[in-house]
Amino acid sequence: MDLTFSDQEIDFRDELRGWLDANRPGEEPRGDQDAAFEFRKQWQRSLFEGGWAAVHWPQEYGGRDASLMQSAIFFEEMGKADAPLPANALGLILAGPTIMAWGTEEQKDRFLLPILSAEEIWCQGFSEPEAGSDLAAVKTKAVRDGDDWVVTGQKVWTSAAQYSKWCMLVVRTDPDAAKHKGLSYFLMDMEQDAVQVRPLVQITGEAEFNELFIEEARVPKENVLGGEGDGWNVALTTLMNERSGLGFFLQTRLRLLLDRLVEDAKANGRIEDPVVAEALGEMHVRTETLRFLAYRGLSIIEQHGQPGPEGSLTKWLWSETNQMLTQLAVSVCGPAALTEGEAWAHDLLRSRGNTIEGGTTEILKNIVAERVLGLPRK
Amino acid sequence: MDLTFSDQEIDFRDELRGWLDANRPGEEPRGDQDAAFEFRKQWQRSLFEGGWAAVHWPQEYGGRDASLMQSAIFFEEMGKADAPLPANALGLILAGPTIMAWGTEEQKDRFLLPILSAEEIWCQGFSEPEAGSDLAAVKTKAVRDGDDWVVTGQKVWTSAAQYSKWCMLVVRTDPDAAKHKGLSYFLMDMEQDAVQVRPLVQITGEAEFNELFIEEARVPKENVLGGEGDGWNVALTTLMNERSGLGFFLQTRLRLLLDRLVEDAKANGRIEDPVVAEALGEMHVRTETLRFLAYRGLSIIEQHGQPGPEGSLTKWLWSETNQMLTQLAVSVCGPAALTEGEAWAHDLLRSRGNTIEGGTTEILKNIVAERVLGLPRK
Amino acid sequence: MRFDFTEDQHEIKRTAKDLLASRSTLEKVREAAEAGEYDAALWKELGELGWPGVAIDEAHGGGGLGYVELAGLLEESGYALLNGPFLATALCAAAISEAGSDGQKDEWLGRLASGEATGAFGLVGQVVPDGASADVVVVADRESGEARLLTGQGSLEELDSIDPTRRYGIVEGGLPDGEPLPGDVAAAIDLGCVLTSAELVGVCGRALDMTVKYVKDRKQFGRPVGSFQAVQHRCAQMLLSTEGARASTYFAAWAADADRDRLPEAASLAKSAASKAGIEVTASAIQAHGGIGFTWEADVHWFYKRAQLDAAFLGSSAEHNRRLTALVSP
Amino acid sequence: MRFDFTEDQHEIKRTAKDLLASRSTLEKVREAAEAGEYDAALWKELGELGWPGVAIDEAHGGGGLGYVELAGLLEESGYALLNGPFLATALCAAAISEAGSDGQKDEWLGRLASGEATGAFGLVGQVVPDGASADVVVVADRESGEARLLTGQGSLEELDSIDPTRRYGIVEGGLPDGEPLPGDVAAAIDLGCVLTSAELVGVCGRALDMTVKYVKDRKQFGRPVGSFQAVQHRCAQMLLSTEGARASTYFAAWAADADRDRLPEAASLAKSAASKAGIEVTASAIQAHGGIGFTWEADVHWFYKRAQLDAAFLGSSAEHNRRLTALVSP
Repeated sequence: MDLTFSDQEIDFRDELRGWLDANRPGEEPRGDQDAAFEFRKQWQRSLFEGGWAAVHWPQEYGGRDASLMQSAIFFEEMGKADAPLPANALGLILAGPTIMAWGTEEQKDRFLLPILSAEEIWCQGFSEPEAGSDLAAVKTKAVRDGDDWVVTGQKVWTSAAQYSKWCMLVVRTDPDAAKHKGLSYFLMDMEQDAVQVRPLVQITGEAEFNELFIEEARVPKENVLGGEGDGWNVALTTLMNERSGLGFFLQTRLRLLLDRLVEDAKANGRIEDPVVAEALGEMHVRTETLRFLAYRGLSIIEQHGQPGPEGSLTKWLWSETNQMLTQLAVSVCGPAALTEGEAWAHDLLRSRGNTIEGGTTEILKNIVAERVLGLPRK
Repeated sequence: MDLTFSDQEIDFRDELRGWLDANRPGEEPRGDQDAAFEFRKQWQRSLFEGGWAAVHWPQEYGGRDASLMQSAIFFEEMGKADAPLPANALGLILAGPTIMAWGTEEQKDRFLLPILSAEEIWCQGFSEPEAGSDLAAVKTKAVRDGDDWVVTGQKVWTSAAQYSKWCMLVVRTDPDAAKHKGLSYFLMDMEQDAVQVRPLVQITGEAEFNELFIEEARVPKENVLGGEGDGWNVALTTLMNERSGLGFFLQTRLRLLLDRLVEDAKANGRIEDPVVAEALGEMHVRTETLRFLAYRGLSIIEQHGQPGPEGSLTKWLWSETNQMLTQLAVSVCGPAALTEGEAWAHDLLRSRGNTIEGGTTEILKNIVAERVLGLPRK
Repeated sequence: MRFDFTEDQHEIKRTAKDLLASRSTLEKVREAAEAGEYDAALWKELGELGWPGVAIDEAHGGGGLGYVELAGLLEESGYALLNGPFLATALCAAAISEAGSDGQKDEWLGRLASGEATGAFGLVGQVVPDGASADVVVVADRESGEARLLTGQGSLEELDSIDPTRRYGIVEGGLPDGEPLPGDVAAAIDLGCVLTSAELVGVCGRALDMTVKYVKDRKQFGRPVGSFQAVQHRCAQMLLSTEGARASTYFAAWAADADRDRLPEAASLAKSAASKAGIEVTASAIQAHGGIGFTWEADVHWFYKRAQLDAAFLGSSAEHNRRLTALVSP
Repeated sequence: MRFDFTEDQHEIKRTAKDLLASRSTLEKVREAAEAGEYDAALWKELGELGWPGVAIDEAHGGGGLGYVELAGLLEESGYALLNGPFLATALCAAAISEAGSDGQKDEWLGRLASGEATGAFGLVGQVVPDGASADVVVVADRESGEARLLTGQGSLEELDSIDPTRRYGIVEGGLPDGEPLPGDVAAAIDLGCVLTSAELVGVCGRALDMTVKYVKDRKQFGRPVGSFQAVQHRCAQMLLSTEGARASTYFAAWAADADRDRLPEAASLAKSAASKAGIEVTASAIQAHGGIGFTWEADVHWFYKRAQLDAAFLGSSAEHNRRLTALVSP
């Protein structure tokens, strides 16, 4: 057991800190989504120029071959520096690694660099209104027409779609095959009239997500990733990457949020109330436990080559804790936490999505029970 | 809305209080189960002689034709007086009403009076080791032999079996019929060698329950209740009576327990700790809510003839609250609540059974979801 | 004992439900929220029907009924998220009835009863429903037992809360200048707790109904979402919380009418149960709706936001829990 | 960073698990509990293997390893509900190592390391594991930072607790007469928290394993109980609680060896997480076992009872939560 960073990890962290000191992102514009996105695009360009855009990518594609632990350190430092996520997060975290795993040489040459440089933004077209978390129920269909596929259907929960050049699209190419067979994975050009993006306003009033209406969009056959009918397996590669490293970013943000709440409680004296003190202490335990679980999860993979149970627990614990913490803020901060536009009020509302987005807590618990504990499916 | 008792209800209560004042049960012997049962038998005889053994029974069978509300008052007053349950509680609450509903005149004549007078104690043979809460999975079987049925099988969770003369027994009389068909309801004489009783020691060290090993026991055909194959429906009558009124007894006991905890917290000063004060307040809310739900449930039945949702909620709320309250006692009372033989320690352990016995909380929630809210079965 | 409305009381409540189902639909609530103003015609109609004055005595132009009837109406207005300042006006009328001088009663109760004037009621330092738009506001201080009556719209600063279906105000600093109310301020606050609890019960009831309907219809993995045991148990818990809050609130409303000695305890029991239920049930409703529940388009978030404001108003569940212990252990 | 045991540490833990699986089965634990005494032969064997002294320095006859290794052994002894005074002796040795005088170390550490003497450690006013039967007891007072060393069996009064698998004592009144310990008493208490947390992690791990096995085998309504979503989610929650407690405890054990500045926070993090997990996971195990889980015959109740005692020992989850807030806000 050694919970200090190795020399190599410290070197990595110090280099990153040095770069961050010299290249602060500044303050993200609030309230104007387009400006915020442009800001995050500039931030990614800056990371790209410094060689920090995708530390977990192989060097040959512009990454740093970072270990899992270095990747974690990267996101932790970004969180601590209060840096935004890069604009093309989905491209860097999901599309890139999936293309590396399944793409032809031509596809890698074509797509990877513009992902890294934020020249081409990516979005993810998996969820559908009727299918929800159930990928096997995807209804968006594609029929072959010469060298193209012609795609018709609807997608939902696609973040950054309005800014995206490309979409990772799961479609049904064989209506007769069994449910999770018959799917293919397309790289769809968003810049065509056949693709309409409608923002999906959420309960905070913001629109992080969109609906996608696809009416006979064309995808040339060279933009199929993996083979025809391989969609399920390619999509699993994407999903497996979904939370890698990012968890550290969220955990670090949660820690900062708790620190802020403790400061607020000190400032208004509520920390003197033992009931508040106990609740804050409980949040402290949950937040640190989350960090320990996340690091331990990485160590287990590094040591044993196989993930332990930790990885499937962190998103669940994070989302639940974030909800508890923002609710606690209402009793600590009073009216301010219920005032539109205040950070606590926004975070309270936004946190309700945490147990839904990226796999509902119910689904996560099913996965833990069946895949980690080996309980029988029905 | 009128939450005062009617004159009739007050008369009933005052008469009962008067009788209770003159006929205190005294202190129940602790630690000696046989002595405690004998004590409860004496108590029932005393109730019987006063005409209070089964207030909810019709007058013709020795009851008082009590309304639901009077019945509730009866149990509430018993709880407040710290009186024990009568020894033959299962006979009074379950067997009696089931026999009244399904029995022949001969059966009523034969069985009802000795139930009331505690001359013949009853137990309930529904659960089986493999079947648990699932009555349709009953395996104990009976085959016809002349005028008798010959019964073989095993039952479990039968309380008071060692003191019982009779058992309400659900058996399978037709192995070929569908699962919940093919059952019959027997009144089985326990005083035969073919019936062996083995006490089931629980985690408190006490043995309230027993296993029943039945090896070719004989039940004459006149002791079938309802018709052959009617077992499912007869058993439902029993189950519907299971918690009638008794809930008020449990609720009242819970209230007394909370009062005791508040007294303990005052005595040792822990009530000054705001964390303790808040937790005690929460218990106060849960305990009173339980009482309101129970009374409201009765009112709804009295007014509308149909039960509302309340009846299926009270046992769940009671069991959960009792567990929370006894756990809270550990932090309020310290070592004493973890000392063998102390009341709090006993109650802590005993409370773990509350969410299992008489229908697990999981089953109760299923029932609420499907029968009360009308959610689809799978 | 009859722990249920009388036939007349049921009838009032049923009529209210029907009226609001057609006149204050969620579409209209949404329009009003997005536009930032109430439906004046509906308010006029409710005034004519006597809603704001149902518990005000007849001598002051009210209906002369009780808090049980008012609680029934407020439950329905919570269920509908009624597009109008009904709760606030009812709270203000209750406070003046309870704690006001004869002059204050004469001046205000009749106008509040008819809906000609709107009112509001709240505590120092806290957010006050419809506090910025009311014609008359009563501000109380639980600690000192004092209260002041402020007249004229805008006597409180407006607060733009997360619940845009209602106009909130805020009392900053200590007790504001205004006419003192000479009567029982503690009772006025307790009545406020009871009436707010009634609204919360309605909010919970609607969130539950919407959820049950949704999970029956919505299919995933080839079967209705409501057939999954996790969803079933979630809904069952929502019912338990809602029914518990309802029973406690009805008890408290009855105590307000008929057993004033038990009002302090009853008010805290109700507000504790209803505040907790409000937060939990509406959050659960969002979760059971899945992604849809997190959208502005689905209506379930209005109930969550209202519950957050109501739960904090006049004391959270935790605060009332402590008060209950203090009441039994003075 | 390596947030996992080294190969050597894994090996120690695995060997311990195998040994206890054959030498301290639940049948034997049950026999000892019902008879009221430990397995002396097993204790002798553990002494020869160097378990009690694994973290005692070599100069005092110990193994010279660290608290990480000791925590690994204690996790396994919790998993097995080890039939012997291992936790208590380890706690006492840690307290003397940390806070004892040179003379106290010379007198006791070697004998504790070999198992020749048994020890115990606890706080004033509280229940002390194996406190009544130990040859040497250290009693500490968190408030004053003082501690006393008491020698001779029976120096504490025996307490017949709900957990008959262990002999408990109780410190009544204030700090007893005895030799003062001159060193860092606060650190001794923190180490106690870490080591008790390790035992609790083992208790949780076993309760979870027993439950998973049971719900896979047991059928109801025609299918394995473990295929019901409510049972699945319960088991998932048990895993989350257990793994969270484990990660926090490993961190704290590492801090005890390698980062003493963080020990106070780490000890409270571990004890808070492990106490809460212990109570919840073992109660959940009983519930998931249904009626069987409520019987004396099933073994799951031993874990529930141990968890109750361990959770209260050296401070409950709530107490450590408050301490954590006090640490960040002095």
